[in-house]
Amino acid sequence: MTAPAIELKGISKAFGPVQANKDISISVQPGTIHGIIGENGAGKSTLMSILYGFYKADAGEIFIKGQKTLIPDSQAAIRAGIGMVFQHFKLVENFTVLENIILGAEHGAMLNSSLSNARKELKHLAEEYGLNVDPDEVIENLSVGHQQRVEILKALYRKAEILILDEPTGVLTPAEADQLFRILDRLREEGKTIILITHKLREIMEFTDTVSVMRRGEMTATVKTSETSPEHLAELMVGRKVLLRVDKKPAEPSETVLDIKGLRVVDEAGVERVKGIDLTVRAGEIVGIAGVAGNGQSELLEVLGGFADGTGEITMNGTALPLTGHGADGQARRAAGISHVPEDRQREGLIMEFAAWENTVFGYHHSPEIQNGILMDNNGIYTEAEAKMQRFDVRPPDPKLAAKNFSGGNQQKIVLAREIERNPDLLLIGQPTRGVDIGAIEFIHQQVVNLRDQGKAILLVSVELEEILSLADRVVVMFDGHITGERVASQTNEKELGLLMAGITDTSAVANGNGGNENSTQEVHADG
Amino acid sequence: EPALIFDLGGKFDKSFNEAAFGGATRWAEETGNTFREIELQSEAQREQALRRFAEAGANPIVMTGFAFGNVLSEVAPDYPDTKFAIIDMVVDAPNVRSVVFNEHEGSYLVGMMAAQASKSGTVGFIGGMDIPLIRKFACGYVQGVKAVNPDATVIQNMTGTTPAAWNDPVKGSELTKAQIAQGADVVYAAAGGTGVGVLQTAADEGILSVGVDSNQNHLHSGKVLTSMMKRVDNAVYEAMTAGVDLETGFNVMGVANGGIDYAMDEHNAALVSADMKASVDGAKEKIASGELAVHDYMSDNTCPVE
Amino acid sequence: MDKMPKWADIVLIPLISLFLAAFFSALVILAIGENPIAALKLMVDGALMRSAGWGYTLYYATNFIFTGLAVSVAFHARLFNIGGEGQAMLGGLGVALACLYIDWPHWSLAILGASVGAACFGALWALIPAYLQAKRGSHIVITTIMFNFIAAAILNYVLVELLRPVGAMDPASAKFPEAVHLPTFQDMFSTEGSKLFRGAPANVTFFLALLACLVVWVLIWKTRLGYEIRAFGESETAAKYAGISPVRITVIAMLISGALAGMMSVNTTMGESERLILNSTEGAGFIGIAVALMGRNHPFGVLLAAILFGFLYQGGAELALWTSIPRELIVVIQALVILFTGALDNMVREPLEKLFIAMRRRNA
Amino acid sequence: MDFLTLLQVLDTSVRLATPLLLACLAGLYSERSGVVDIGLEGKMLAAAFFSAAVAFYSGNAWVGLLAGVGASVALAVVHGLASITFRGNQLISGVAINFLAAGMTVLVAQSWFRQGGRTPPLEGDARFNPIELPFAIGPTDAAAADRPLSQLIAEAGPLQQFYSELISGHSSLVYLALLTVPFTWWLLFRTRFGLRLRAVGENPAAVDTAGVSVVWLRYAAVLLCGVLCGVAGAYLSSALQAGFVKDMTAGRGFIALAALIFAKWRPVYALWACLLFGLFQALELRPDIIENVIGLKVQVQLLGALPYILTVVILAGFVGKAIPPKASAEPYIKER
Ligand SMILES: Nc1ncnc2c1ncn2[C@@H]1O[C@H](COP(=O)(O)OP(=O)(O)OP(=O)(O)O)[C@@H](O)[C@H]1O
Ligand SMILES: Nc1ncnc2c1ncn2[C@@H]1O[C@H](COP(=O)(O)OP(=O)(O)OP(=O)(O)O)[C@@H](O)[C@H]1O
Ligand SMILES: [Mg+2]
Ligand SMILES: [Mg+2]
Repeated sequence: MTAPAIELKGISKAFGPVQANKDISISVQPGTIHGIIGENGAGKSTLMSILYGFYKADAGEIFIKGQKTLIPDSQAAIRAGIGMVFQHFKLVENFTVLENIILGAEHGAMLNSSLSNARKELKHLAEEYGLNVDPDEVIENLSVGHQQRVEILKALYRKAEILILDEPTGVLTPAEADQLFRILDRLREEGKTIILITHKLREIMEFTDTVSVMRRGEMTATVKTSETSPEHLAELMVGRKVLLRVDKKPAEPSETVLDIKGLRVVDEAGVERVKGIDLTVRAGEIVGIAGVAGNGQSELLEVLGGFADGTGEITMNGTALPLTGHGADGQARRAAGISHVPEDRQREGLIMEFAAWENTVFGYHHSPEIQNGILMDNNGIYTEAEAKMQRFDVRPPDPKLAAKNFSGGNQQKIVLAREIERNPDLLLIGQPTRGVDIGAIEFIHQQVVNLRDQGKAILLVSVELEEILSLADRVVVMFDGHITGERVASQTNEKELGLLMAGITDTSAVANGNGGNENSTQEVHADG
Repeated sequence: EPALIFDLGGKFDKSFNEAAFGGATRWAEETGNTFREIELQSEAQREQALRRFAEAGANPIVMTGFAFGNVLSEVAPDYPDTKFAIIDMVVDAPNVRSVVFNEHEGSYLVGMMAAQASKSGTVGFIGGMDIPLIRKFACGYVQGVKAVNPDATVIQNMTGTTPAAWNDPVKGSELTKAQIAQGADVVYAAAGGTGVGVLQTAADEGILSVGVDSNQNHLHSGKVLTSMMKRVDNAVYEAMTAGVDLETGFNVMGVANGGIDYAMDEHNAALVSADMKASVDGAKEKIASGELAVHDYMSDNTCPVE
Repeated sequence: MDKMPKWADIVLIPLISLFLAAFFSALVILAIGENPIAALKLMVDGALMRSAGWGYTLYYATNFIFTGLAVSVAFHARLFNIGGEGQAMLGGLGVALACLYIDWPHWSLAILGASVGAACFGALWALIPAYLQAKRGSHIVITTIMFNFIAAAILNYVLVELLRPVGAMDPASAKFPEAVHLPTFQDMFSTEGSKLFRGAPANVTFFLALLACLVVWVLIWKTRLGYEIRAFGESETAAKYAGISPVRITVIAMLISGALAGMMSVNTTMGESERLILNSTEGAGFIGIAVALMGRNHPFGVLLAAILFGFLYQGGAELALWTSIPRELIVVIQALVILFTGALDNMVREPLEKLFIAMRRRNA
Repeated sequence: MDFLTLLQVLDTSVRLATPLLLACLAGLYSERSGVVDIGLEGKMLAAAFFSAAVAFYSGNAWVGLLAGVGASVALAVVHGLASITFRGNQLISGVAINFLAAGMTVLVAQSWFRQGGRTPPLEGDARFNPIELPFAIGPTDAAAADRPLSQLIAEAGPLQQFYSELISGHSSLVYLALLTVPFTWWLLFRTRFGLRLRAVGENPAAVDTAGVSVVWLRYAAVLLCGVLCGVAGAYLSSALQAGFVKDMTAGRGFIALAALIFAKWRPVYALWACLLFGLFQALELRPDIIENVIGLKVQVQLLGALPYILTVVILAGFVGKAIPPKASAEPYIKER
């Protein structure tokens, strides 16, 4: 066996009190694609960033092609032939593609020669790998998929032999993702080594040679892909057997609670994100909205939740809701009986520096029952918070602790406790289990179903198809601001939804199948 | 032990405050005694400085500048055993000596001098803060200029409207350049520390300047025509010499009693011809004898000439 | 888990920063050839060992309480109000107008009226930057700096052209009528036998400042508005989610901040000079930044820090009076305090955090 | 207003715009790298004092300039430590530096010269004296003709007037400041260093992951800023003036900041913005001219406040939006 392309030994890294990587060792053979999976916060990005010299490890050694290599900064990593495409792209938005490519890899002190060199080289790379981008276009005008190409080109321009991709498909349509994997295959054929971080077991099973699983900062296993199964990987990830389906009775929807007609939303940059959609949610049902992130679902929730303006018509229990101005803010929505578990609990749902008890009234701080004359009834809020935290099994059940000091799952429980216990007519719930462990997922799903069974309307947005399929009664798919299809959850599958998510409305080829885990051979070219 | 409080321009403004310092130093050197002093940095310090010195037993306490007027009239009654002397302002209290100067008379003299030295027939005046006191300087100056050359043009500028105008040499310098550009070839600065910039620029640009308060002829030897001397130094010296026996009340210093004069020394000897000196000295005598009355702007807040 | 216990954050770090500032100040005094110990002794004697010294210390402290509270209220909404100086200047105008043009029967009514005038003018001067920040995204730091200059120009114009009595030399308004004279500490605490606080400018406004501390404390930690201000300050996106209008909070927080800054002028203009003068603020608006930073934006901390700065101010004046150390020494000390407690905070914090984490690991 | 008066006003504008321009470009380097600097004022002030003080002792303006630059750079390092190394609040650091300079200059001046916080006046070679360009009418011609310079110029043709009055007769630092504009443009937009500098102000993480040190780039920018502020300060005390007086920068650092926003962080626009603000300052000195031209008395206070008012108007986006570099005022924090 040849020397491994990469070998990490005993890598540890702490961020303050958080131990992100604990004594991690791993080795990757040249010319292979190596997958890394793990829950959110498991330490995957941290590990790769250490390899790329972005973070400094507290302990451990790195060997490249058998040679012990010190990687104190990214310059060293680049010299060692490592390239990385970060989860959040590292591009200068108002520079051109060309300028981004040469940044840090210029030839000489003058720009002119660097630019013309790079232009030639880029043309060459584009031909070789089919990585076409206009070198003179400014990054902010490019689609996410094209921005990712620029990142890959940056690595190739620097002659990377080892390419790290951190969750590259999270922002891509299925078609774009397919194209990406074709490129990765090319690179593997050329003998390059690829490390792929992803949450999608399907991608691991399809494209990788070996796979490592991380959990709570530790490397729990490294296995040959051919010798494992998705169920096994899931178990390795969370540390115990995983229940995939939610236990629930069939829905008994009654009257319409929410009725949306011709809704349009323009974001702050002036881009239209929701392009006229019609949607109803009835009492006693869960409507799930599926779609690749960034196709207008978030904006839809924001308008309903009262923190973005829109145009069109929305009625709630028969009365029209204003879509702009003071009457359309979060306070007005809450008064109208809408509760909202936001997609991003840390940036939206909670004030991280506030204590848990203060967070349990966030958004409802004007409610008369928590006022004491002109002051807030802080003692009452505290007592009630303690009880809420008991009921929702928040750990530790200490209301004085700042929200930032709870784990992701427990933070989510605080938000849920607050929103569900208001007993709303309509619950908006975005990405309810993002970064939440499986035990908490079960609990959260159960709470949502209970609310439905009390006859409440629920609108669920999630990028996890599995979650949509198991929780929702009815599924609506959004693509590019439009609704591309609506299906009954029990009568569709991931494959069909995947096509709808790419904007392809003709799904006859895959409709009514169940499972949807079989490898697809169908080529989809939704984007040019 | 006497005390001396300088106004915001600071002890080394090369003019008003420095003159006061000179008088105090002369007294200290001659008597071998010491005096307390402080340079104010802020308005709120005025009262504090007065009270602290009075409580510490300083007597008399001399202060320079009209801005003390308000504060002194409040503080003086609290310390009836302490004598105060204030320059440039009248404060009516039994233990205060108020010293004011006939600046218009001196300005008249240097105005005559300037008009005679000017080749272009245009002379300039740069004042500090735009207050009646400085207009009094300007008015006297213009009267002097017109007395020699009724057709002469006098360009007048004030540096500003706030105390910062006493200490803005950059602006003084630019104002001088502007006046030079308009043809002025003699400028008179009555602007405290700002005058440093005026005199500097005049010297740089090769025209003549007229100093104020102290004898500023030496600052740019051969380039300062003369200086309007306001003998603040004498006033301070006399107050300190009198000590606790300081005579209180209203005290006017003018050409007649030597409180106001113009400066002649080796630095400007070459610039002032015998004729010029003779005519100015003539006017000086007339003013002293009361034969010539220079209009005082502050008497009615108007000036008969422009 | 927090990186550090709370007491370390709010007591230990400011103390260490203060110590560093004091250390460097001592070096500066040494460098200009004076004795730091003697200087300190002179400052303590002059500022704390006599009742009149306290009278000055508390007079200055009153100013700094108001400006410190002003900075901290804005800072709870994460708005950096550098405009305290300009707001206080215009607050002075409000005081002057209230005192000059209204016939007050008694000082107690006058102080209320003047406070309202000061607060309104100060708030007005904060309103425009606040509105521009909220609606047009103009950076409030830059706009408030600009507004300081514009306020100075306005005050200059008003004093020179409008309020200056005919024939007066200083750019200052007329003296206020006797009826609005505020009781000074001397008036309040002197007895027949002993004259306390003789000549010192401290006056009833100090108690108004204490009241302001209490009100701000209640406002920030006990009311809905305070809750919203703090929530908005911690996270604007979360505030939007909760239906807290960023525009409204930005404007309200700045109005309160401007009003507090403006009220400083009740102390200087009504309590001390008894007429409106140019530059009565004397940089107190900026000192508010240091006071708020040191006081960790808590009214009680602000009170302590304000008294500390009052001491520095009075001590500095004493230094200038009896030694050749210029009063600017205080400006240097103030700069060092801002530098160490504000800008170089992490220099102290990071090693401490590491220390506490290491200690916790060892205990675990 | 006649042509010559116009030239005189413009001449004054150039002189007064020079320190603004130098400080503005200084701020440009710093802010382009993502470090906001409201301490321009303080750095200029420190440089003004130390250059005047050292020029006084050495009798050489260039030695003074070096000292001024040194002082300004020292403060720049403090700002760098606070905002780059310790990732503190850049605004607070700037405020602190302004105070530090305001206090220190007076303290040291008092300790060295005992003249109430000023330096003694500078004479001869201790100052940057005006340069007479070839073919221009200057003081030497005036001396030769034994007539006032203003008369000689008044008699010359318009082109010669333009050349002699406006172009010639400034100190070397004025020409240096003007040359700094194209140099800055070239450095920013034509060199590798400039590309990286601009990038680090937009997205430091991109620079970091491209293998270039964010810390050193930012320090380089902050030091450049220090150097230029140093020159600006030296210009104030030893070219525009002959010596240091307390607070002599008089808000110029803030006007420069305003000009930088007005210029949208571009070097050539910065030139125009500073000339415009210089013109305002020149007009503030000559209210008579405005009165003649527009026939209305304009309050000097209004003229003085005009740059600030204009900046607010621009910031409010009423005259085109000024978008600062994206990462400005954000410390680059990798690990929370
Ligand atoms: N820059 C940082 N500063 C402090 N803590 C960090 C930092 N980056 C990551 N962490 C913490 O380190 C832990 C591991 O984070 P990391 O980003 O490596 O997880 P991940 O496995 O990539 O998760 P995800 O799937 O969400 O991308 C988390 O608890 C996270 O909060
Ligand atoms: N940003 C942070 N600041 C301080 N402490 C943090 C931070 N992020 C995480 N922690 C600490 O690290 C611990 C682990 O957090 P993390 O979110 O990774 O939990 P988890 O193991 O994923 O749990 P869960 O499954 O509930 O999400 C938390 O209990 C918390 O104390
Ligand atoms: Mg990650
Ligand atoms: Mg987690």
